[in-house]
Amino acid sequence: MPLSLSPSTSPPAASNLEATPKGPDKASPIIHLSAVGKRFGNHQVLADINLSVHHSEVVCLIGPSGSGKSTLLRSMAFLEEYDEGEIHIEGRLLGWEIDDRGRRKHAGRTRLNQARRNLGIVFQQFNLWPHMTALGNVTEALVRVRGIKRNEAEKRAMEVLDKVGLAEKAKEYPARLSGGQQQRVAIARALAMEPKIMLFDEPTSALDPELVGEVLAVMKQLALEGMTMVVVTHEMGFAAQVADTVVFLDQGSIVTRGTPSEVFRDTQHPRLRQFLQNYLDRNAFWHTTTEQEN
Amino acid sequence: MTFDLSIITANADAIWNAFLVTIYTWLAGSVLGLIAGLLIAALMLFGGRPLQRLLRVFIELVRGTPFLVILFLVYYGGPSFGLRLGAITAGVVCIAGYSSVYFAEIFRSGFAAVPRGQLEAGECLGLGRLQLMWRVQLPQMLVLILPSIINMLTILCKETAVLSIITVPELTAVLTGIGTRTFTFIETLLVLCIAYLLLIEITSRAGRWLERRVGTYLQR
Amino acid sequence: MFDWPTFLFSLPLLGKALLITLQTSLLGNAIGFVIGTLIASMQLAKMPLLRRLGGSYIFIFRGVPLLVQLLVIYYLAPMFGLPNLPPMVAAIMALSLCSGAYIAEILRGGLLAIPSGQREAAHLLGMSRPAILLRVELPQAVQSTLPSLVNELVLLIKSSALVSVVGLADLTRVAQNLASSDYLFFQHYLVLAGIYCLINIPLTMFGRRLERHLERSLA
Amino acid sequence: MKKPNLLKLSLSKLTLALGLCLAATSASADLLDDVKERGVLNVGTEFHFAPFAYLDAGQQSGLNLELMERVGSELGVSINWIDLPWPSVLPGLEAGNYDFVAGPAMITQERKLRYNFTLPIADATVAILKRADDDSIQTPEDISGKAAGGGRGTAQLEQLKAFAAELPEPPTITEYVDYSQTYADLAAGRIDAVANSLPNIAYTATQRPMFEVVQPPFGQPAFFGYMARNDEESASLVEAINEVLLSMHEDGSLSELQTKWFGAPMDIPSEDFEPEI
Repeated sequence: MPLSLSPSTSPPAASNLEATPKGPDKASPIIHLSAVGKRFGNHQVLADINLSVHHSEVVCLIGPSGSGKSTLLRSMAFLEEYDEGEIHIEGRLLGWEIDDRGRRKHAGRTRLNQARRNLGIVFQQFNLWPHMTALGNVTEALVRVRGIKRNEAEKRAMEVLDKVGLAEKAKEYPARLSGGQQQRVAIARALAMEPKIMLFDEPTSALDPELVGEVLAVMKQLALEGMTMVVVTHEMGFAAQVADTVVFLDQGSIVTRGTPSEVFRDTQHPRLRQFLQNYLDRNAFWHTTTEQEN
Repeated sequence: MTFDLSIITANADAIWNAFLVTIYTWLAGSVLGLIAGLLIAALMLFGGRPLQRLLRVFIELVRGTPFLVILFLVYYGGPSFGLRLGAITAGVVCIAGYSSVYFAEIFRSGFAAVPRGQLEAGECLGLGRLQLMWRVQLPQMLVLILPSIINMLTILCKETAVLSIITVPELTAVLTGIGTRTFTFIETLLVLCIAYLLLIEITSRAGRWLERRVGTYLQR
Repeated sequence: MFDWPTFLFSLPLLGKALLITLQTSLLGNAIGFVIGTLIASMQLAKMPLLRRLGGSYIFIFRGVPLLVQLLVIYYLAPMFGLPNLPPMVAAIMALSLCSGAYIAEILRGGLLAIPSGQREAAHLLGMSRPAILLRVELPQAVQSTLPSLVNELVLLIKSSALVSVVGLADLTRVAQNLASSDYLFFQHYLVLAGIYCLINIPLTMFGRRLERHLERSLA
Repeated sequence: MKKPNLLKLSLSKLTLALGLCLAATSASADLLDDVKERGVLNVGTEFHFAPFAYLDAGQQSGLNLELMERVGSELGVSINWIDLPWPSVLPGLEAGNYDFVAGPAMITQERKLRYNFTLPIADATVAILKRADDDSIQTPEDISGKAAGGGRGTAQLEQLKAFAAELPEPPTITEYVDYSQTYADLAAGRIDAVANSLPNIAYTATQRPMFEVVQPPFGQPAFFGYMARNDEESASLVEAINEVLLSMHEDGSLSELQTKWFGAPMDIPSEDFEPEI
């Protein structure tokens, strides 16, 4: 029986927290961003971002480079500290605490970790640990964080590796795997922790073109199984096929959002049109085919 | 000029003991220096600003001072405020203190060489700072910094010769002593040179072997 | 604790000794650079014999403690036909021979980093091998390894603390003499350490700035 | 690059050194003539050997300077002092780095075979120096089981070792590069006794009341002399200096110098003698 990764069947995480809603609540968003902003010195990287992500929803963030989409995604894991607005995950404020005087201070590490338990993150550069085998990479946090016995953790890790199609590569070190395989191990590493939400930060940008497909296939499979996903991507095809919502960012703000067909087909927004036109020009050799499809 | 190596065999016991003192001061000093260096590097990574500044000043001061002067300060300056170490102990302490700042710099560069993203990935999986340092940073950086550490060890091996000046009965002290007493300067110096060359060659060979062993995971 | 009159009295003596320390280490470094260039080019030569000679030089002078090297030169120099070797000359000789080995290693790295196309281009223009080395390769190697060379100078200034074994009254020897005449060991050695730091720390910082500058210009 | 072959390299180093030994050439002229021609007598010594040669607030000072000044004026040359750690002084003489050693060094049978000594200039019998407040040492034998120190490569140290071996519980002996360091460690309490020639420690005790000489001396009667290389070129130099010393014996200036530096004139041989040690 294949391991199910849909959030509805994963064990409720952090059940001791009073604010955690019990069981899936399709009505309320699992991630909620309100008026989120961030600046580096004088440069406003993010401005007034409002966004909700619901259970089993797949949200794709697109936009030109430097538009702040990666920063936004990293803020959702508090890898970047947002300094305005609030991000709530499952109803709990992420990364910050409000003290008695109503001032914002850093949440303690345990609190941050509790919030992050819901999240699995996949990075552009894979960020596998090169001195551990694929299996070791997946097992490490199960043993050290979850406190699962090593042989049990390895059994679970093998199931997840099998799911991403890499069971036979379990004993290999990352340096001996292709980029696509490494990224699939990275996905397995995140999945093994049974997150409710998967965040992908340009997961295919560092890959040779012919290796992109195998990673996207795994992601599609996840989406089909009902995983809640936020994906920063340049793969418009993937966004068009898989996303429930596409969000277009430019210069740190959300310019427009909607279903793929709303965004890709019907948009009247000039900056988005410009962005998509550039994108199509870059891939001009199959330009005509896409137009026919359209 | 006569060349008479019998003086070496005649004093074999004394020379062997001196050799052991050299090895002891070198290795004990280096191991303590490695531990202290790791501690300094970790404190500079996790400690607050004031602590970082303080350690920075300590590192610069030690790096700016000749090893001989540090020896003089500790061994002859120490008693003026009650620090009365024996010569061998003082030698070990000085080698440890002197090397700790160099090892700290090596460790620091090692920590920095592990890509930030690998730590972020670990953080997101809930691994703690210490767990990450122990399981992710240290094993990787040990491979990266092994050549620097071996190099530093060979430098320290040579620095032990300076301990002869504060009466530590190590190789240089004993052999030059024998040379002056028996007027066999050339023979004793030649043996001295060969002994150090041997020690250093063995160290760097062991280092290269170790590098090959621990670096297996990097091989494609 | 700190005896100011003694300190003020010792300053002119230490000042004179400082000049000797600087003279020895700077000259030692300069001559060491010439030796280093020679050895580095030997190591990169085609002839196996030259390569092996260069390698042996580095092996010996990096493998034997400077203190022992100083003793060897001091005792054996007359066999090179150099009797009555003044202490200053003996000290500079030892420091330059030793630093030559380290500088050779540094320069070798710098020379290896130069694309071979440049040598081929210069060769086609008819330049001789020494001319290529001096006019084309060395300037680039020096530029790219300048931070390491500055670091080597700092190490040499520190190493020069040992030259008193060949009879040179350098900074360390003078401080030692002062300390043994008034027993204010800690004070004199502290001042001594302070003087070395005053020279070495700015030099180190200069080296680091060069390094950053270099990284930026290469990036 | 080829890995350096350890054995080959060590061998090549050995051959290098041996080749150098063979290439050694010796100067052939007469040393006294040489010295007079250049007008400078190069003298090696160690300025940590009060009251013969020491540094008084950075200034070179001591009996050696005054005595050699007289020698210099009689020979018509100036004296150039070269200050070295004692273990380097004798090798430096042999290597030809200077003409003469005004250590002074204790005249021993072994050294007499190796070097050309001048007439004695002072008594060199070895005794013990201790801290004045240390009541546990009253006779030289009391250093049994304690910590003692001496100068590396000195005849005084050899005497101490010979004496220590006779004691019921031999003291631990530390070897120092110079005697200043032994006095420093005696003051710091790392060692309990310093073995050195009586003139040295008597002078040190008058300069530093924290020290005290343990009477009587434990060593054999011995004398200090200066030395040159034991070769034909140096013979005339030693002869010339001996003449100066003899004239100083006669005009009483040697006794004057001894009184000035040691507090009393010393009874020393004015002709060649056979050392007892």
